[in-house]
Amino acid sequence: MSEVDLRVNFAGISLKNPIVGASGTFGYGKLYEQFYDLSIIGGFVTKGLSLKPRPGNPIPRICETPAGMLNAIGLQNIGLEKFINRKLAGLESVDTAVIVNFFGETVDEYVQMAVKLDKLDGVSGLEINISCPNVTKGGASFGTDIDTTGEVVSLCREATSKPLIVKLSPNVTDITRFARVCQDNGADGLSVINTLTGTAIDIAARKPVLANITGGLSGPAIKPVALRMVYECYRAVSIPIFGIGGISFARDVVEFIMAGASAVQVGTMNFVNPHILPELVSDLPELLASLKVNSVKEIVGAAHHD
Amino acid sequence: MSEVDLRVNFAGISLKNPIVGASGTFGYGKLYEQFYDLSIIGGFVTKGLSLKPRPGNPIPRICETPAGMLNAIGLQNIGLEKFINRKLAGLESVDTAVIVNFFGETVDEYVQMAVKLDKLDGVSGLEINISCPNVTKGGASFGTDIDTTGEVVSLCREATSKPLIVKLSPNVTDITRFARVCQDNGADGLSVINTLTGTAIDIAARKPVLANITGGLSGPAIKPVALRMVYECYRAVSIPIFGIGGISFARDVVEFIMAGASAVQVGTMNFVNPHILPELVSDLPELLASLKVNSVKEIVGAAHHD
Amino acid sequence: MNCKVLENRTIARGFNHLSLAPDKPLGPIIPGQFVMIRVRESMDPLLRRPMSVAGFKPDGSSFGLVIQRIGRGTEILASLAAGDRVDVIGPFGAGFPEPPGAAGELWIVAGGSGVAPFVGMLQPATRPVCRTRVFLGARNSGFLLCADHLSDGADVFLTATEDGSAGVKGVVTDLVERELANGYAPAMIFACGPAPMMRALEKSVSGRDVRLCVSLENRMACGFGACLGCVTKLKTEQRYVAVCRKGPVFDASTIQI
Amino acid sequence: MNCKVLENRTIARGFNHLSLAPDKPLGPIIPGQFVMIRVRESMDPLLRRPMSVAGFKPDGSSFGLVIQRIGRGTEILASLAAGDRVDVIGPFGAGFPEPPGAAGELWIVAGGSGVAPFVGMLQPATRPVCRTRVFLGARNSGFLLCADHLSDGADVFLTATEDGSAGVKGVVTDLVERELANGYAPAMIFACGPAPMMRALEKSVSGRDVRLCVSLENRMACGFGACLGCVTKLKTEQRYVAVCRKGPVFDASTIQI
Ligand SMILES: Cc1cc2nc3c(=O)[nH]c(=O)nc-3n(C[C@H](O)[C@H](O)[C@H](O)COP(=O)(O)OP(=O)(O)OC[C@H]3O[C@@H](n4cnc5c(N)ncnc54)[C@H](O)[C@@H]3O)c2cc1C
Ligand SMILES: Cc1cc2nc3c(=O)[nH]c(=O)nc-3n(C[C@H](O)[C@H](O)[C@H](O)COP(=O)(O)OP(=O)(O)OC[C@H]3O[C@@H](n4cnc5c(N)ncnc54)[C@H](O)[C@@H]3O)c2cc1C
Ligand SMILES: Cc1cc2nc3c(=O)[nH]c(=O)nc-3n(C[C@H](O)[C@H](O)[C@H](O)COP(=O)(O)O)c2cc1C
Ligand SMILES: Cc1cc2nc3c(=O)[nH]c(=O)nc-3n(C[C@H](O)[C@H](O)[C@H](O)COP(=O)(O)O)c2cc1C
Ligand code: FES
Ligand code: FES
Repeated sequence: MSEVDLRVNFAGISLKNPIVGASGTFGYGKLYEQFYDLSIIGGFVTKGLSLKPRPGNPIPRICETPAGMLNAIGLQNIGLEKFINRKLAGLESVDTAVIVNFFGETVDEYVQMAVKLDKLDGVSGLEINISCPNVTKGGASFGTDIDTTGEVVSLCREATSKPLIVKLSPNVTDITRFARVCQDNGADGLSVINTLTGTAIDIAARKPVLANITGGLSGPAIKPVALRMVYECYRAVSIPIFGIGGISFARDVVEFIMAGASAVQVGTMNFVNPHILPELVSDLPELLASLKVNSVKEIVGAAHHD
Repeated sequence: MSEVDLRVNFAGISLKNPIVGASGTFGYGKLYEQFYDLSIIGGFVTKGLSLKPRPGNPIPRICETPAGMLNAIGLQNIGLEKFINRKLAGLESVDTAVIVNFFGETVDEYVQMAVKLDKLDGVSGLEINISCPNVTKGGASFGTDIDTTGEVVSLCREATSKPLIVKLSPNVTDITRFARVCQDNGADGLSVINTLTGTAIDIAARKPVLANITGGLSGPAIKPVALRMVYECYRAVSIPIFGIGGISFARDVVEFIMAGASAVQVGTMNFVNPHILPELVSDLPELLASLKVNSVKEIVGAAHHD
Repeated sequence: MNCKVLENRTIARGFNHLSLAPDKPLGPIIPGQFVMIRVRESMDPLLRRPMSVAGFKPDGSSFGLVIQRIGRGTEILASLAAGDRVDVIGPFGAGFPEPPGAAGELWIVAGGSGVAPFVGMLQPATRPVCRTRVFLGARNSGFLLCADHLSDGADVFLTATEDGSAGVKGVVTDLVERELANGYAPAMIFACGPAPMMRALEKSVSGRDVRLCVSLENRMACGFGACLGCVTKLKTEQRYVAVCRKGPVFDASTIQI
Repeated sequence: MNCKVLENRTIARGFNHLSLAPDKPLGPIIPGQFVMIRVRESMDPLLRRPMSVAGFKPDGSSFGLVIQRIGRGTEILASLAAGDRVDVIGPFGAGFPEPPGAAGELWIVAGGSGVAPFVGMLQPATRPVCRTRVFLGARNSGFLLCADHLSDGADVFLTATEDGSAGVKGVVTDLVERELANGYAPAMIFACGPAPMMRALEKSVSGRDVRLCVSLENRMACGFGACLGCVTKLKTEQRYVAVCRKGPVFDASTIQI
């Protein structure tokens, strides 16, 4: 069992195992040190960062749904500068991959972020979040417009030599078009998926529960949709994919890997069980051994070979 | 409490209450007579019918997921002729709205169906299912192509004077574009939503669980997405909307109505609790009374008024 | 249908016997019929689990289930305690056909939780009038489920275990082959168990004048014909039929096992 | 942290008191801290429920919860029986600040399940050194939760009920107003209860030299600072802070109640 090789080289980022904490559910990492040693896990992705700090949305911001939750945090974050000065330094001693998730309100802000992040030693890779409102295009999401997606990726690509991962929105008719555009414009990897847009109504107050009206649906409820999109993207591109959406058990990790993910990110279930990442890291070898699998690498996309 | 008015006129179809059985979960109606008198419910939508009988997909066709299920039945149905001869006659004595869900593999088949259905007395309305493969367009779904959607609706509109409802696919970037095209081409109402495309992997067999690879996700898991799409469509069009997706409790019914639905359809939960429709019909007046609501009509879209 | 758990016994490693008392007495049950049990009042797990009725009081006041713990739903069901309540619908399905008349002989072949339908069939009140020969197979003697019950109701009772710890060493279908080779000729065979067992039986009876009826365990969402998820393919036509309504018991000559 | 349910008592209609024994003793608890309880091992309900710690053994071997049944999660928690196990994490949050020194006076104002943090605070082992005046409010005498416990630990114990069935007739904040008008001057007020109660208190103390600390009950997904769902707005800056980490107790002058 100890022989199962969990290591993954994800677009140039060495992960000691494929279990990574997802953006927006893992703070800036340190938070989870009250529960376990961060060097156990493959890595984590920071809360989405912007140039300037952002206050985020008014409350209510969250709402439980069947096997899932809605969130409309509104990208609250401390801003790049405070992250560098207050958070990144504290992570130096931690032996785990730190991936920075970032976004801008304009294409130019994305590029400025990429330029600044490119210089940071403690950062293993960048994850572009395109599921956020584009102020210059009237607030529609970058991630649902194919041309802006291509533009953002290609300009960020020029701005950094670090591994560049693009996190795709599932709220599109054909996610493979976006996957291809990212690959064609120089992305090194994809994160599939961000949250599905949803809402809930407060029937006593006769208005949406969330102050923001809509929010992002995450958690086990979305797993089948996420798996389908990973499956589709795997057929469409050759760059590696982070599988994300509702992962709760080691068998979910294996489902995503067989569907085509090279590694996975776990989000919502960190809230339900803050020990979930180390638990997955320790359950995975046993499960893989029982399936006669010697390494994670050998089963990436296994569900496609017939 | 008995004073709460549950009646709804849905695009010309009189429903004694807003609780309707959803297509593909209600057979051709009769099946549920072992559980209750069909005249209790507002109506039901038949399993999707085609010109010729269809055998459907190989098994496995279903798979449980967190708070939901995947199905890939493959539109198995007895064909229009057998439906008319064997099923419709038996429904004559039943005092409930019978809505026929139908589809074709080509635009022409849709129109032929509409022509034939137009003549049937026992049919209160037609529901066009556009979430099915378009053989002439290489198997891509009708429901994700805006031009074909418009064409199908406008030709069916010419073919029938019965209330014409279009059931929309949620697997699109912007469902309001489809809602508008349906309204512009003469649809009398919308059904929002059909299933979300998803998959699951059998990790022991290293292949998708479903013989069809992907399937439609339904059940409580999708409720937040369905509610959001009803909310969006209500702002985009003025024709009435059937809210569909994960409805399990009377409070879910009210959520959908406040989001903009004039009536609702219940699918998957019929499998879990075959008595659910009459239970919703009897729970609804009490819940509405507790919210100081006198009629269903008065709260349609209530979550939009601020 | 709300039921109270009367008793929950572990009958072998991984197998439990549950006795349930419905609030309103059940109507008549045909052996081979099944119920759909709600695991608990939650959206996860969402779907009911199908379980064959394993014996029942003739007045419908209680019935049994033999539950093999294979996943989350069956684990939860197997952890119910006396006094707990479960939500059950059914019985559904057509069940086994009429056994042969007094002149014929019925063979019953069961493996694993496949004993369930025969517990009811061999009860004093419902026992067939014909001679019955029961073949029960298991890994070892500890897994010969409900053996006392079945042997009480059978005229001939034969067992096979893979390790030889009880009865003949080998699989139960070898035993069936042997009895056929010995010249015994049943009018009908009723079988319930793993798919390989059923397929072996189909081969054994091919060319013989015996009607083989098998009980299928397809995945089910509803159990009453509404979802079309549980279908099986007919041998004769290019057509699927719902296992929950037309079965779960089928004449082996009509379907693809 | 796996806990065993030691006892579950109904303490008023819709309110239960649960005693839990963690497998490993809890570390020191500050009154006002809370735990996050997993309703059950299922994806529905998915999220843990936040509950204030309502009293605890100083050695950490057991602690209490006062649970008001308002929805599905609390209904399930309130149906736990002695011997059942629940999954708990925490304690989280900063809890109430140090009470005044011996010279000052502390007022405690509680309504509904808001008594919970004060059960621990007024235990013999943790009781503040200062004089404490406890104000407890409820609909009627049947809902004065944990009254014995609180009155044992308080120097002055005052109650208000809406129907006058116990103590003064009216709401608890009227009683606070009266005592202030009578010239009593607390150094600090600790409050936990419904939002209208807190807002009334804020008004009562405005302009007076008293520090009001309120415990907030915002919706929480994680309870430990990871989701940013539970935030509250600062009065001073245009900024949100996480209630689970910076609170749940706040100086009323710093946040928008
Ligand atoms: C008509 C019929 C009668 C049955 N009678 C019995 C019986 O008497 N005793 C008994 O132990 N089992 C019986 N089964 C099988 C039993 O239904 C499954 O073992 C059970 O549903 C597994 O649920 P789970 O949650 O433990 O497993 P999981 O694998 O977690 O279940 C996931 C999903 O797959 C379905 N599923 C998984 N395995 C099977 C299976 N073998 N057959 C059908 N569906 C499956 C489940 O119902 C559920 O929807 C019967 C099945 C059918 C169709
Ligand atoms: C720090 C803190 C301490 C608390 N201490 C106690 C206590 O000691 N005793 C007690 O009875 N209650 C306490 N509450 C409130 C308690 O958490 C909620 O009543 C409970 O979560 C409701 O769950 P439900 O499933 O029954 O209700 P539902 O309405 O079904 O819950 C749906 C969702 O909304 C959230 N929610 C609903 N109502 C509240 C609420 N009032 N506050 C926070 N979240 C809510 C739930 O956690 C859940 O995520 C506390 C809350 C917080 C934040
Ligand atoms: C509270 C919350 C905040 C999130 N914030 C971000 C974010 O800042 N940037 C981002 O790219 N994704 C964000 N996500 C999305 C997650 O990283 C993940 O893609 C999604 O939740 C699906 O995974 P899950 O089902 O495991 O949670 C957030 C998710 C949640 C629940
Ligand atoms: C087994 C199954 C079969 C279905 N078949 C059809 C169909 O033939 N035509 C159709 O328009 N929708 C079909 N649907 C979709 C449902 O009508 C409904 O839109 C969807 O399931 C969402 O509602 P729910 O969450 O209440 O199930 C089917 C759904 C299920 C679960
Ligand atoms: S289980 Fe639904 S049709 Fe058979
Ligand atoms: S509850 Fe998650 S940050 Fe406070």
